[in-house]
Parts: sequence; C-alpha cells; structure tokens
Amino acid sequence: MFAVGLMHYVVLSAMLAGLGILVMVTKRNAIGILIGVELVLNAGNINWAAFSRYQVGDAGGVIAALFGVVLAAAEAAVAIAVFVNMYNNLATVDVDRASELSG
Amino acid sequence: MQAIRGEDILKPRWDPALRSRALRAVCRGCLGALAGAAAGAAVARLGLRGHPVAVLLLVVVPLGLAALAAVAGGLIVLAGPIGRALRRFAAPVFWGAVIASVLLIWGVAELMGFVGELARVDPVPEAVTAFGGPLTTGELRESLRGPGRFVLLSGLLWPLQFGVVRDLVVVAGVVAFVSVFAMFAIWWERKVSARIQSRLGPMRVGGWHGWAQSLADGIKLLGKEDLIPAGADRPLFCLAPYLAFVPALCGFIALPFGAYWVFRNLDVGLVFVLAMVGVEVIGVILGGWASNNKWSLYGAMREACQMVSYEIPMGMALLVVVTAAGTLNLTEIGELQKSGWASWLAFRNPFTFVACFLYFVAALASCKRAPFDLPEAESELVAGFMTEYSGFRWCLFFFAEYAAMFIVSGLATTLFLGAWYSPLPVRWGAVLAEGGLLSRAVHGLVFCGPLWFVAKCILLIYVQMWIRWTLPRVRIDQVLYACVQVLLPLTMLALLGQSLWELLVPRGSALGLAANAITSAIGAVLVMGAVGAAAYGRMNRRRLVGSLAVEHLPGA
Amino acid sequence: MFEAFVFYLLATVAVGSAVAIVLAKDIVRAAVWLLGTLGAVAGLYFLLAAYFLGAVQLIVYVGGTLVLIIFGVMLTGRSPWARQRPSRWEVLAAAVTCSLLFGTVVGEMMGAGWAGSARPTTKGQTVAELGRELLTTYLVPFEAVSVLLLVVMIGAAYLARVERR
Amino acid sequence: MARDVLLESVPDLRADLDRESMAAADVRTEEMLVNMGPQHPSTHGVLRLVLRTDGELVLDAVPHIGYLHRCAEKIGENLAPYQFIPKTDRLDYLAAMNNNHVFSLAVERLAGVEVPERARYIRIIMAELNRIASHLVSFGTYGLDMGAFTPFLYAFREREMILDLFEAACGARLTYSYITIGGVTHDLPDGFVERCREFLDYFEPKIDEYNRLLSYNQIFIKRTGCVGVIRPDEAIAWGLTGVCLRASGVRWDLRRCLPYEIYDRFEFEVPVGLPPGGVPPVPAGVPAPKVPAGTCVGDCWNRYFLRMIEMYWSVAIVRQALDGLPAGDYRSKVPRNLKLPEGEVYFEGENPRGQLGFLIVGDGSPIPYRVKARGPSFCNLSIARRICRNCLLADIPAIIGSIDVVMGEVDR
Repeated sequence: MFAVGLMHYVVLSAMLAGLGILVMVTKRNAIGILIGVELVLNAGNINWAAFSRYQVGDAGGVIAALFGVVLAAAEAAVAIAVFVNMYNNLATVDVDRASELSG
Repeated sequence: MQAIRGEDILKPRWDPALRSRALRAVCRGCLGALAGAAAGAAVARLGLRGHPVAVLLLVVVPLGLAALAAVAGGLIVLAGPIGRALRRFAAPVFWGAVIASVLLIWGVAELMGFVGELARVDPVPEAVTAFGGPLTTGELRESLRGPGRFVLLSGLLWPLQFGVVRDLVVVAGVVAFVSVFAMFAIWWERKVSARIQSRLGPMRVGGWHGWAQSLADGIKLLGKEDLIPAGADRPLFCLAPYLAFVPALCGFIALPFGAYWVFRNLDVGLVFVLAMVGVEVIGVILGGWASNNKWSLYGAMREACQMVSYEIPMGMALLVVVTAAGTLNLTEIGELQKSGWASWLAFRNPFTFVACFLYFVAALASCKRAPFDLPEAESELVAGFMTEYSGFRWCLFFFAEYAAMFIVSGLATTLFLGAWYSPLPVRWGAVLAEGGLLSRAVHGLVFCGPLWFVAKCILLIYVQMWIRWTLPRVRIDQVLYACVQVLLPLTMLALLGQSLWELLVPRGSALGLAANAITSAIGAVLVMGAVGAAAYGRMNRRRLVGSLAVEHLPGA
Repeated sequence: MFEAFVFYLLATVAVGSAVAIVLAKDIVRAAVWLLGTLGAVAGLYFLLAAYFLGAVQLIVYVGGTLVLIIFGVMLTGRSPWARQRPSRWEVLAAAVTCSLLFGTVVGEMMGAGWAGSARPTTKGQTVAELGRELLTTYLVPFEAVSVLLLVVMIGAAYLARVERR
Repeated sequence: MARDVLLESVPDLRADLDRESMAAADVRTEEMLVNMGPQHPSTHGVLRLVLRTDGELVLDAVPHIGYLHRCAEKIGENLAPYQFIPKTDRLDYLAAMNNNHVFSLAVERLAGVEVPERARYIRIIMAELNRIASHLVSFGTYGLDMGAFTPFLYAFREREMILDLFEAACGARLTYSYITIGGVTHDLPDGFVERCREFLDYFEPKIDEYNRLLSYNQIFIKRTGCVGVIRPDEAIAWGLTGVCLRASGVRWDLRRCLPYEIYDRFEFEVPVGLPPGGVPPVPAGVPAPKVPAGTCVGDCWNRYFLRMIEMYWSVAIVRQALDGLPAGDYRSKVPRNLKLPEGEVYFEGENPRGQLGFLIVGDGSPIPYRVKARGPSFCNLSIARRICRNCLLADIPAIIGSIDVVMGEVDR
C-alpha cells in the first residue's frame, strides 16, 4: 500500500484519460474540448514517465513525454488560432454550430 | 495649533482597563504554561522514560509558550519606556535589528548544518523512518561542546535532524524573508523615488527615515475592507492573488543564496525558476478576468501578451550563459564564478556580456516594471488588473511583484554577476574559510556568502527602480515590437555567437583571454562610472536639485 | 511512506481537478481547474525524478498553453452558448462509456503483468543525459519536432491574423 | 477672410466620420464600450470619454462634458463686473491671472476705463508668470499621462516658486482675483522684482533639463510623435486656438497678431510646430532646441514641445517687463458702481490654453445684460473625437493630455 509502483501511475493516468474523454464528449465549447484533449495528453505523458522509471529504465520515456508536451503546446496554439478565426466568422465557439466546416 | 508629530502615529494608546486585562490574561497564560510544563516533565520522566518526542511536546513547547507570554507581559508593562527608547534611538534600533536578524539567520543555518552533519555521520536508513530518529538527545548533548549540559538546547535541536523539520524551518524562513524584503523594498522604492524627485519620502513613522512606513501601511491594508465587486466571479477573484503570490514564493525554492544556502539544489534549477516566474502570470490574468471590470480585463490581456512574448527572449538570454556554463544547476553555475571579477559569466565573452543587458530588459518586461508596466498603467487603465482589489489581496499582488523582482534579479546575479561571490577571488580567503566561527564570518562578509548575493540583488532592484522613476511608459504595440523584432533577434544572435564561440575559441586561448579582459574592463568602467556619477550627484546635491532655496522666496 | 503520501495527495488533486473540469459550467473555471491538474502532474513528474520533464511541464503547459487557453477564452468572449450544458442523458451516457473505457483499460493493464521493477531506475534522468540522448538516439524525432514547431508558428500566425483595411 | 477660404478647403467631416465607422463595423470582433472617466486618472478632472474599442484599438471616442457646470455665465448677468472677477478665476483655474486679465480688458474696453502704465506692466508680468505656471502643470501632467512620474514633481517644484511670488503679491495661490478693472488690486510688495529675477535666472536652465529628461526621451517621442496629428486646415476649421493651433504650423498668437495691452512693446517670437530637424526660435543664451526625428507637424509631441518653447519666451517677456516697470499708480480710480454703457464688446486674449474671449453686453446699468465666455479648452476639446479615432488605447491619454483641457473652463 505504501510503496508506490508502476500500477499506481497507470491507474491514475487511465482515470485522467477517461475524464479527459468525458470532457471532450460533454463540452460544446471548442475550448472546453481542447481542455479535454490536454487532459488525455497529460495522461499519456504520465504513462511515458512512469514506464521510463519503473519498467524500461532509460531516458526514452522521458524524451517521448517531452515530445508530447511540445506537441500539446503546438496543438493548443493551432487550435486557439482556429477558434479565434471561427469566432471571427461565426461569432461562436460552439462546435455544434460550426457545421459549415464539415462541408 | 498643535502639530502632528510622526512618533504619535506609532504611539500605543492604551486604555488602562484594557491594559490590566491583557496583563492578567498574559500572566494567567504564562502560569498555566509553566504548570503544564512541570506536569509534562513529570509525565515524560515517569511515564515515557524521557523519550525525546515526549520531552519536546510536553516540556519544551509549554516552556516556549510560557517564555512568549512572559515576553508579551514584559512588553505590555514596559510599553511606555520601550516606546520612548525606540523613538529616541530609532536608527540604532533599526540597524541593530538588521544586524541581529542577519546573525540569527546565520546562527540557525549553522545549527541546522551542525545537526545535519551529525545525523549524516551515522546513516541508519531504517532509523530515519522509525519513531525515535537516528540521534537521541543524549548524543546531541555529547556532541555539543561547552560547560553546561544543554538539556533544553539539545531538546530544541533534536527535531532538526529530520529533513522535513529542516525544510519547514527553511520554508518559514523563506516566507519571512520574502515578506520582510517586500516591505523593505516598498519603503526603499519610496525613498529612491523621493530622492530622484527631490523629495524626502516617508520620514516619520518609526523614526529613522520612516523605516516603519511599510509596517504601518501593512497594518492599514490588513484593516481595510475586503471589497469584492458585485459582478465578480467570487471564487476566482479570491483565488487570483494567491495564484500570483505562491509561484513567486516557489521561485525561491531553487534560488541559491550561497553555496549551501539553497532549499533544493535542483538539477534543472534555472528552468524551474523561470517556470515559476512564468506561472505567476496566471494569477494576474485570472484576477483581471474575475474582477468583471473592463480596465482589469485590459490589464489581464496586456499581461498575458507581454509575459508570453517576453519569456522567450528572457529564456534565450539565459541560454547564452547556460551554453557557457554547461549546466542548468544554479549552484554549479554560481561555483564557476568564484575566481573574482573576471570569472563572472557576464564577462566571459562579448556575447554573454550582451546577453546580460538583453536579459535585464526582458526581465523588466516580464516582472512588469516600468517602462513595461502596461498591465497596471495607471494613466491608461486606472490600475489595470488590480483596479478592483483592496486590502490584503491587493497587498499580495504587491508582494508578488517585489518577490518577482527579487527572483529575476537573483537570476541575473547568479548567472551573470558572480552569484554569491565578491569581486575578489575566493582563494585569497582560503585561510579564513578554514578557521573558527569568527574568521568564517569574516570570510562570508568579504569573499562569499548570502550577503553578497542579497546585496547584488538589491543593487539590481535599485537599477529597476531608477529606470522606473526616469522613463515614460511604452505603448503595447511598441512593447511587442521591441520583443519580437528587437530583443528576440538580438538574443538569437547572441546565442548563435555564443555557441560558435564555445566551438571555435578554446578555453584559455589568447582570443578568449583577451575578450575576457576587455569585457571585464568595460564592466569595471561601467561600475566605476556609475559610482562616480553617484558621488558627483551626492557632492552637488544642492546645485542639481535647485540653487534657489525655498526660504529665499517671498511667502516662505 | 512520504512518497506514498505525496503521491496520493497529488493524484487526488489531479483527479479531483479533472472531475471539476467535467462539472464546471463556466469555461474559465474549467481552465482554472486544468491548472490544478497540470500542476499536480508536474508534481508527479518531480516524484518520478523526471525533474526536467516536471520543469518543462510547468514552463510550457502552465506558463504557456494554459495562458493561451485562457487568452482564447477571453478572445472568444462569453458567448451565450458557452455555458449551455448538454442534456442529462447525454452526460450519463458519456459517463457510462468513459467508466467502461476506464475499467477495460485498467483490467487489461492488470492482466498485462507489468510488475515494474522494485528499485526504480535513476538512469537517464539528468539534464546532461537527456540532452545527449536527444541529440544522438532521438535526433530525427527532435528535428521533426523542431520543424513541426516552425510550421505551427507560421500556421497559427496565419490563421489568427485579422484582415484589416 | 483667410479663415473662410481655409474652411472651404476642409472636406465634409461628417461624411468622413460615417465612412470610417461603417468600415469598422464589418470586422467581426468583440467590440467593447468603455467608460473613461469622469473618474479616471488621466482625464484631467471630470472629462468623460466613451470609447468604442476593439481590443486595444479605439474605434471611436465620444467626449461627454458638463460634470463641472457651475452656471458661470448666468452668474455674470447678476453681478457687477468687479464681482464677477473671482468667478473668472474658476474658469481655467490653472491660469486665473490670465482670465482676470482678459475679463478686465473686456470690461475696460466697454466702459472706457484707462489703466495706469505701472498696472499694465504688472499685468504682463503676472500673466506671463501664470502662463509659465500653467505650462508647467501641463508639462508635468503630460509626463504623468505618459507614465513618467518624476517630471510632474519637478514641474510642481518650480510652480511652487511662482505661486510663492503670487502669494506675496496678492495673498492667494490659486484663485488670485489680482488683475481687476482699472489695474491690479495691490501694488507689488517690496523686493518682488529681485525675487522674480532670481526665479527667472533659476528657472530658465531648468527648461533645458526638462527637455533632456522628457522631451527628447526616445520612448516619449515614440509615444507622442505623429500621434493625434491635426492638419492646419483642420485646426482652423475646428476653431482651435493657442498651442493646438500653432503646433499645426499656423502662426497665430493674439499677443503678436492683434496685440492687446502692451504686448507690442516686447520682443518675443511666436514658435510654431516644425518638421523634424527644425529649430524653433528661442531667446539668446539658451541651448538651441531641435525637433527630433519621428515627429511631424501637428502631433502630440509638437503641441507638448511648443509649451516648453513658450516658457522660454514668457521668461523673456517677464524680464523685459521687469526692466521697464515704471513707478506710479497701480490702479485707476474706478467707481464701485461702474455703469456699463449700452452696447457690446467682444474681446479675446491669448491664454495659456488658447484664446479666451468674453462677450459683454451692457444696458446702461452696473450689471451686464449678458456675459458670454469663449473657452479655449472647450473649442480645443471639440477635435478630440476627430483625432481619437482608430488609435490605440494608450494614445487617448497622449492626445487628451496634449490638447491640455481644463474642465473648469469647458463646463464653465
């Protein structure tokens, strides 16, 4: 119980991933969905770091997590740019109302 | 008409009834604590066979409380004479308090180091987690040299062998330092601005140059009504000042004040401190957003723009030094600069020299000091993100600002300006460093030590103040232009040049030494020039401020 | 014991904040709760001795991405639909699905038999080692990420640009 | 008249206005109406500007006035002129001497009162000293608007000395009522001339210090250069006077163009706004100022800088007036119930902020039938909406500050 191991981190990350997907599904605001995506990415990154420390034992996992952080930042930048643009054109960031993009 | 004198402001106006009631309560508390200590001693000796934890909890703590109560009682009884003495000898009291606090900090650090060393002598890993701890009070008493048997002292020292306790003490020390420093800096900024503007500034509260002004202001602020606007997002509004203040405090975790004076010697110390400076912005943005005020919102937006953009040149300018030092560990970077003035990293080569100035400009912008104080520009945005704040929460924003000033100055000191080392090579004082307590104190005063670090930081903060009270404010588009089109390319060039320099110019080559000599000479000339200008201004104060004394004029 | 205490504390903060994001009605509140999750995850990285990752998480995620998100919220304003909630059965269905997903994942992982070594490694965790690895073993992904960042920078600047007279 | 010709050349401003607001409307971003004032640190009193903003960009700024209205003109119809003089103090309260002066001159012209020679010189000394004091406040608060706090205190340090001089002469430090119909209320106190000279010798080099501190500061030039530009034809069309007009390059100063009192006896120049590299005229013996790059005629920087140059010339005029100060009466005998003849007079004088005019209609009784003031701040403020359009939020204090309005005079 008191010794923290790999499984603790894996379960935590699964929880965060599940909650992240829940956020993605339930939010209609595009930025809310982005927040959900960030949660899922964080969950993945925890796994990378935990496996790197407890299972594999080299720097690969940490580096993959670093790439994950960078990708998340990049994704957020583009997403926010898209949302601002969308807001400029449609005056809303409700994804249900942005059906024009699908055409 | 009776003039209001400064000392009246701090004069306690005791209601005699209240005074006797307070005195009685304090006496009762003192006696109760003493009785509790006696009972505790009996219980600890008989029931628990003198276990250190029991002694600590049952005897030392009540005795401490009794001592506090006794001191409080003494203060109440002697309030009149003490107040008079304080007023009479304000300057000696002030400077005595400063020196005493420095000695106190040093003493606590020495004791902690002493106990830590003892605990490390006999490392029994299991014992650390066990109830008793690796060291008993008896062992501590043995190792304390001296005539008496320091039962109480060893009881006090006993908890210090645990890392958690030492950490708590240091955290308390850091919080106290930040608070006291912020109050000092606020008072000092008022004095500096006053001198720049040919005024006197606070002169009354406390006696010597109004040194207690910040204290009085703090008490006033604590007593103010904590207003929350009707349309505000209450939880966020209340949370925001803490989100600004706590990261600023966390920045001190990895900031080294001396070779061993660092809370956590992180391998990534530099990135951590930078991150903490960057996280502070969230509190400001949320404060601006939650206030439900358009001016606050403007302040928040400006802060977000400015911080996010200026972190890049700031980080890049620091990277220049990191490539020269080859590490992100702030303590190791500091250790590189122990061989005197010329070894300071700012003078390593032309690129680090330039990066020093670039960093300073970016740092000014990122802790929103003038001329980059757009988020709180009073002539445009009333008070920016702080418009709706009052009392303690407003105070927290202020503390966060001064803490951030200290952190960015601390980074500049650590990375560019020789960290905690004096301009003299530290090996000149090697003999002193080996000696006893006194010679080590002299060594810490002359060659290296936290005092040098703090002094350099305060000097840099003074420069920040000087700039603030001289320059007008820039416009938001100019702020962003200066960042993206001026600072960023320049820092990039400096980084590129520094990388090439590291590759092409070997350590100790003629070119490297020549560059080192020239940049150190330029630095020395700059410092001498500043000192000379200050001395000139001091000597010609009257003439510079105004030859026409007021008493010459009619009506005066 | 200490490690376990810190782990459970941070895990509680992370999951609690994530739950709060799900329940948050206001998008700014959700962003603030995200701060809790991100900070706690950074703490977990420190606990995993991945100090560099933790510091990067703080500087990029909290200091950069989160600010960007809050900025985005401010730029897109409080439009009347931003607070609109999905219907109750939608939330219920989503929650059930996500719980199932969570259960499956955990079950699979339990079955996978990853014991994890009892003595966690400290290899490859210092900045120097990370840097060396990045520029040797992982050079290609590193460069790919660099190019990606450049593309993102240009793309975001292009997208967010407002055409004015 | 030259003015009419220039007026015709101005394009229809209203059409221009609508076109711009139409163009701004089709950008789909969050527009925000922001209330700047009446309580705001940089609206110089109780001016209220309603800003229509898009982010940091100000699309439109509508001034709302009237928060300081005190019925000054109506009061003027119920008081004898000498009783109205204290009310004129409270119009442009930073230049009370000049207000007294112009009102007294208007009444004297209507009633045909002669003013002794000594009083005329004293009036010039006081008016020009007050011009310096007023420009000092303007300079200091402009620095404050730009975020530089220090010039403000420097300016007030020097203004304090002028106020000491005024206090010695009349006992008041803000609302003097010193210049009155037929002369001044008291003679100058002993030693005034020497002290005044001492002040002038002290003050003149300070102007250069201010220039080095603020005027030539690169940040300051970047903030104010080519911001809020007023073209000369616009300036005339909107009825601007004083510094706002001259900064646009129109050489129009009543002291020189239609000399009143005894201004024709003094040597002084009328500086106007100049393009970069231009050297405005200054008295001999002071460092030559130069208009720096990054500015243009009619911008905020030129309006600000003209005040600095005018302080040099005011110092020069005061020196000449002190030299020529004759002995004699300081006030002519004016009956208490001075009958105002039937008829009307409109008289304008050059105040620090522009031309202050008084229209006084007499009907044979001691109390005027109508008193009407033309406040320069009011007319100058009218162009604010025109030049505060499509600028940044931070430019608003820069523009309003450079117009330098005093709300007491706008609202009257």
